[in-house]
Amino acid sequence: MLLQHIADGVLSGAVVALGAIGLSFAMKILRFANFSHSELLTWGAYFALVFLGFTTAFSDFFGGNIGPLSFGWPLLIAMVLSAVATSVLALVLHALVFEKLGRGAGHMTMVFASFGIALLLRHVVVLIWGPNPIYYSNELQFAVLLPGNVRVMPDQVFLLGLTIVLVVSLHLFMTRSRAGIAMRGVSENPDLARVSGVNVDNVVRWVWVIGASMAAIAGVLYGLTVQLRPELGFGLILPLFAAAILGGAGSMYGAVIGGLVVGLSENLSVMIIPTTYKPAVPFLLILLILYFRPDGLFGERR
Amino acid sequence: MIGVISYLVFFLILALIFSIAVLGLNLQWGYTGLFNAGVAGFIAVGAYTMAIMTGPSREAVMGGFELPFVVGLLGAMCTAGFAALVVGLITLRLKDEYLAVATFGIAVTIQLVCLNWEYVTGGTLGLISIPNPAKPLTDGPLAQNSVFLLIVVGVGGIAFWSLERIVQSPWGRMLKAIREDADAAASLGKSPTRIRLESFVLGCMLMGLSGALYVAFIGYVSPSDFLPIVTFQIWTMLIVGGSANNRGAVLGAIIVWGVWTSSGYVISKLVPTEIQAQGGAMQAVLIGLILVLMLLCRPRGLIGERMNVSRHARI
Amino acid sequence: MTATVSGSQTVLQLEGVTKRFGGFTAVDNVSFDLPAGTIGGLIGPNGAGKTTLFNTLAGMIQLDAGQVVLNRTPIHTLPPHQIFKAGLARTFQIPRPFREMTVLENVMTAPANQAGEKFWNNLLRPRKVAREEQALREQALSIIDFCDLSRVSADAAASLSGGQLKLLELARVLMSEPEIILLDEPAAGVNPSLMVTLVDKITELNRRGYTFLIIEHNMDVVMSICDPIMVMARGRLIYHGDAAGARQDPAVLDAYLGDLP
Amino acid sequence: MFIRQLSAALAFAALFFGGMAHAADCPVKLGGVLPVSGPMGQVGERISTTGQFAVDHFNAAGGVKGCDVEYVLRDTQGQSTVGVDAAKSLVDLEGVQALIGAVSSGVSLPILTSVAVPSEITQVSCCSSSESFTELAKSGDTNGYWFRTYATNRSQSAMGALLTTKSDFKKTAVIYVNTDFGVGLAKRFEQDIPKLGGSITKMVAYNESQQSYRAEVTSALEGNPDSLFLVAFPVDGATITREWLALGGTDNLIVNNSLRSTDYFEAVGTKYLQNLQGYDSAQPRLPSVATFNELFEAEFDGPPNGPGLHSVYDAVTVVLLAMEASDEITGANIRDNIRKVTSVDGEEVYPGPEGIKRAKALIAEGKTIRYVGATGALSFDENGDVQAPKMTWKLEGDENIETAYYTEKEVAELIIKLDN
Repeated sequence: MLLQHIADGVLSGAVVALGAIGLSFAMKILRFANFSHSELLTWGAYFALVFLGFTTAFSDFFGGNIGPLSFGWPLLIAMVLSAVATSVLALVLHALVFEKLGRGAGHMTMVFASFGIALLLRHVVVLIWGPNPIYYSNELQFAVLLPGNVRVMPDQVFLLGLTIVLVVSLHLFMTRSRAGIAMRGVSENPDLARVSGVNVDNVVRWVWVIGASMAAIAGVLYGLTVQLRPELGFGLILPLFAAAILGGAGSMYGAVIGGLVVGLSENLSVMIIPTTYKPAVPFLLILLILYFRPDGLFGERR
Repeated sequence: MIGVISYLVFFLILALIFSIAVLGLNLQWGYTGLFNAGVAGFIAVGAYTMAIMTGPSREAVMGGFELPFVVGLLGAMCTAGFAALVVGLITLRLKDEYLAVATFGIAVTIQLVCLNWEYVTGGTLGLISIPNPAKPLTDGPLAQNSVFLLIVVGVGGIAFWSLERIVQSPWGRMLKAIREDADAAASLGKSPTRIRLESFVLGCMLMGLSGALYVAFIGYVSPSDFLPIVTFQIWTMLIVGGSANNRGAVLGAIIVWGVWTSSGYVISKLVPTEIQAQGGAMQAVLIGLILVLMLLCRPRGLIGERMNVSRHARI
Repeated sequence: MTATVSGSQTVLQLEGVTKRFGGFTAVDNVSFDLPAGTIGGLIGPNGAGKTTLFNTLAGMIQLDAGQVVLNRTPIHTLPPHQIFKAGLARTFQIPRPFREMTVLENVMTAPANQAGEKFWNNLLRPRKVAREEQALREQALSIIDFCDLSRVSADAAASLSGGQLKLLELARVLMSEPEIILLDEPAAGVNPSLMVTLVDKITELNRRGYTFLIIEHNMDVVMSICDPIMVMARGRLIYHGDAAGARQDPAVLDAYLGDLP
Repeated sequence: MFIRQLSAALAFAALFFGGMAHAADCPVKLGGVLPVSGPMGQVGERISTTGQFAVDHFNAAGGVKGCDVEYVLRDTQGQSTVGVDAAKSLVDLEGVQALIGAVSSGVSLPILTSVAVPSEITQVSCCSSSESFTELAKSGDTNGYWFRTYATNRSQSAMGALLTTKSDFKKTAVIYVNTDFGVGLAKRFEQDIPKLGGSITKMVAYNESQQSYRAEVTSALEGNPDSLFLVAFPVDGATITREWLALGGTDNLIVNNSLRSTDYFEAVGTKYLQNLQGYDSAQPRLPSVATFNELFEAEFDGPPNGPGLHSVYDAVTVVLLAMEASDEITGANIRDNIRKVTSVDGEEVYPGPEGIKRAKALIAEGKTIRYVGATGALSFDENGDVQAPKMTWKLEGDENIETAYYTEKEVAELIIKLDN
C-alpha cells in the first residue's frame, strides 16, 4: 500500500504543482495572496468543456482516443483554447479589480477582494453549468497494474509527463525570452527592475497569463482524472497555498517541488491519521514551514 | 403584530450575536489591518467551550460540568483567545498574507476537529440540550427571547463600550499606526508583533464570545454551524457597515443579516421552486458583487472611520 | 579604521558595517564616529548605499558584519522599535506618515512607553491615562507649533504637502527627544521656501543640542549646515572630513563625475 | 447616535415585514425549511418539489377544511443560522403551525430546539436521521412536537448487513460519509456484520464535497475486500464509486438507500453497476405505494428514485391530514392528531387526490384513519420515530429491480436478533 500511496501522491501532487506556479508568482510579483487563483482551475476545466463541445463536431477528423488514454486530440485542443480563455478571464479581473485596488488601497484589500471574487466566480459556475458534477467522458478508465502492485491510470501518467514538459518549457521561457527575464528581474528586485527600464505593467500581465494558463491546464487535467464540479478549485485552496509557501514565493521549481510534497504528504498521511483529518494536512505543513523556514524551502532568507 | 415583534426580537438576537464577532473582526482588520480568514473557526471554539462547560453530562463525551452561563462566556473567550495566541505567535511576525492563509487553514482544521473528535465535540451528532439562561427566568417564547435579547444587548454593550474606550486611546492609536505603516511605527518604538498579537487575540476572544452566545440561544451546537460561509458573512457585515468604526460594525451586522434573510424570503416568493437552487447561487453572486463593488467604490463602508485624536485630547 | 571610542562626546559609532544582498555588497565595511551636537552629512551618488546604511542603523535591515554603538550600547542586534527606544530616531526618504490619522495623532503616537499603550490601563486606570494624554497633547501641540504645522494639526496626514510631511516626520521624532536623529533627504521634493524653513528648524534644533545625521543631495544645504561630511560610493566610505576638504578630494570628485553638473 | 440608528433600522424592518404579516384563515399555510441551495441543494431541490407535489394533491382533493393549502418554502442553504431564521420567520410572519424540514440533522435540530418547541409548532422531517432526536425526545425536551417519516439508522445498518451476508461476501470494506447519518449507520454496520458471519476489512470515513477520494479509496482497498459497503449521497458517491472501480476495486457493491438515485446511476454509468445491490425503506407491495409511484412518474417523467422523496410526501400529507382533523389549526392540535390519522386500528387511506378525498370524508364522519402512504404504513412511536418495511434492489441494465421485501415485523425481528 505504501507504494500505491506514493504513486497517488506524486500524481495528485502534479496538479497541485501546476496550480501553485501561478499562485507563487502572484504572491511574489503581484504581492498579494490571491484566494481566487484556485477558481481559475475551475473555470479552466469548464471552459475546456465548452470547447470540447465544439470540437466533437469534428471528431471523425481527429480519430479516436490517443493510445491508452481516455481522450483524443479534441480534448488537447480544448485544453489549449481553455488556457487562452482563462488567461483572458484573469486579465479582465486584473483590469477591473486588482489593478485599481493595487493602485489605491493596500495589498490586503486585494487579498480581501480576491476572497469576494472567488465566491463570485464559484457561484457563476453554478449558475451557468449547474451544481452537479459533469464528466468530460462518461467512460470509466481502469487503472493499469504496474509491478509492485501499484495501480495507475494512463491519464494520470500523461498528466505527470505533461507537467514535466510544461515546467521545462516555462524554465526556457524564464531564461531565454525577454519577457521571462524581465519577470525574473521584477521578482527578485522590483525597484531595481523598474529603474532599469522594465515595463512592470507588462510583466504583471505576463504573470496573470502564465498563472491562468497553468491553472487552466491543471484544472482540465484534474477534471479529466476525476470530474468537474463547481467546488473543484475551492477544495484546492489550502494545498495550493501550502505548495507555494513551501516552495518559497516566486520560485517556480519551489512550487513544483512544493506541489509534490503536498500531494505526497496528503496521501501518505492517511496511513497514520484518519482519512477525515486529511484536509488539515496542508495547513499543518504551512504552519511547519512558516515556523521553521518562513521564506520557504527554496526562498531566499530575508 | 405579535408575530412581527416576535420575529424582530429573534432577528435582533442573531444579528447582535453576529455583531459581536464583527466587532472582534473590526478590531483586527479595521483598526490593525490584520486579515483573519478564519473567523468561523474562532466562533466554533467559543461555541464548543460554552457547550462543554454549561451543558449536561452525556454518555461518552467529555464535559457535563453544568457551570453557570457567565462562567461559560468567560471560558469561551479564554479558549478562543488561546487558539488565537498559538496561531498568532507562529504567523504574526511574518508577512501579512501568511496570516490570511494560516487563519483560513485553522478554520478548516477546527471544523475537522469538531467533526471528528467525538470525545470532546460529540462528533457529527453535535451537543444537544445546552441550557438557555433566559429559560428559568420567564415563560413563553416571546418573553424568553426578549430576556435573551436583553442579555445579548448587555454583553454586547459591555464589549462595545470597552472597545470604544480602548480604540480611542494610545493603544488604539498604535493599532492604527501599525495598520497604516508597520515599519514607520516600528521606527517610532512600537513593536508591531506584540501589538498585532494583542489585537488578534482580543478580536478572537470576541468571536469566541459570539459563538458562546449563539449556542446558549440555539441550545445545540454541531460542526455544520461553522462552515466557511460564516466567515464570509461576518466579513461582508464589516465591509458594508464600515471598518474602523464600531458603530459601523454593528450597523453592518444588522443590515447584512437583514438582507441575507430577506433575500431568502424574496427568492422564495419570486423564484419558482424548480430553479431555486440557482436562486441560492444568485444570492451568493449578488453578495460577492456587493462586496467587490463596495471595496472598489466605497472602501470605507456606510459609516467610515472617524478622525480623532484621543478621548482625552479632542481639539 | 577609527581606533578608540572618543569618550562621551561620540553619540554614534559604526565599525565595519557591512550589508550584502545576494552577491551584491550594498554597504561595504563602513566605519565612522559621530560626535554629539553635530550635524553629520552623508552624501554620495545614487546607489552608493546611503539609504541601506540608514536602514541598517535603524534595525530595519539586519547587518551582515560589523557593529553599531549608540552611547556605548551596541544596538545592531536590536529590533527597530528597541533601537528607537535606545534613542535613535529616523525619518524616511519618501515620508511615511500614518496617512489616515490626523497630524496631532501622528505626533502623539511617537513617544514610547505610554501608559495608555497597555490596553488594560485604558479600562482599569483611565485617570492615569487621561493625565498622561493631556501632558502629551501639550507637548505635541508645542512641537507642532515649532514645526509650523498648527494650521493643519486636525487634518489627516494624507492631505499634507510633501514639505509638510517632512516637517511632520521631524515633529514625530522630536516627541521622543532622541539622542540622534537620522534624516533621509529632508530637502527632496520640498518647495524652496519650505526648504528654508526646514533648514532653519534643523539648525535651531542643533543649537538646542540635538545631533543629526543627514542624507542629502542638495549640496547647498549640505555644505552650509553639515560638518563632518561622509561620502559614500559603491557601498564604501571614501571620505570623512569637513566640507571644504570634500570639494577638493580626488576620490569624491571621481565618484561624482557625471553625477554632478 | 447609535440608539438612533438602531431604532431607525428597527422601524424600517417593522415597516418591511409588517406589510407581509397577515394571518387570515385561508389559505392554510404550511412551512417548508429545506436546503434548496448549498451542498445539499441537489437533494433538497427534488425533495422540495415533491413536497409541493403532495400539497398539490391535497389541494386537488379540496384542501384543508375547504381552504387551499399554501406551501411556503424557505431555503436553509444548508446553514443552521439561515435555517433557524427561515423557520422563525415562517412561524412569526407567515403564521404557519407546522414545519416540514429540514434535511440535515444539523439544521433540523437547532430549528427544533430554538423555534418549533418554544413556539409550539409541529415539525416533521423527511430526512434527518440523527439519533440525537430520539435522545432529545426521550428526555422530554421535544414536548412531542418532533416527528420524522424517515426510518432511523438502526434498521438501515441491519439491512445492509443482511444484504452483504446473504450475498456470501466475507470481507467487506466500508466507506461512509462523515456526517451523523453516515457515522451512525457505519458504526452499527460494523457491529452487525460479524453476527451474521461477515467481516470488515477496513472502515474509511470521507468528508463531503471533495474533488477526489483517491486516498480514501486506496485505504479501503487494503486487505483485498470482496465487497464494498458504501454509505454516501449521490454526488460524492459517484466520485467514490468511479475511483473505486478505476483503481481495481471489486464491483460487488452494497449501497445505502440514498444511492438509489438516477443521478448516481447515470454519473457512474449503469454498465459498471450490474453487481450493485442496495436496500431502501418501504417500497412495500401496497397499492398506496404503487399509486404514489404512478402519480409521481406521470408528473415528473421519471421514477421517484432519490433520497427523501417518498418520505417528504408522507410528511406533508400526514401534517395536512392532521390539520384536517383539528378543530382549530394549532401546532399542538396537529401534534396530537398526527397520531389519530396514523392509528393502527383506523381505516386505511392512500395517497393521491382520490385517497385524500376519501380520508377527508372519513375524518368528517369522525372515524379514525390509518394513512398508508408512499413509504407504507406509518406508525410513529412515542419519540416521533417510524419503523418502516424494507426492500432490497439491484440494477439490471438500466432498470432498478426489487429483489426482496421485508415487512416491518421481519425487520423488527432482524433487529432483535442482531441486538442480542
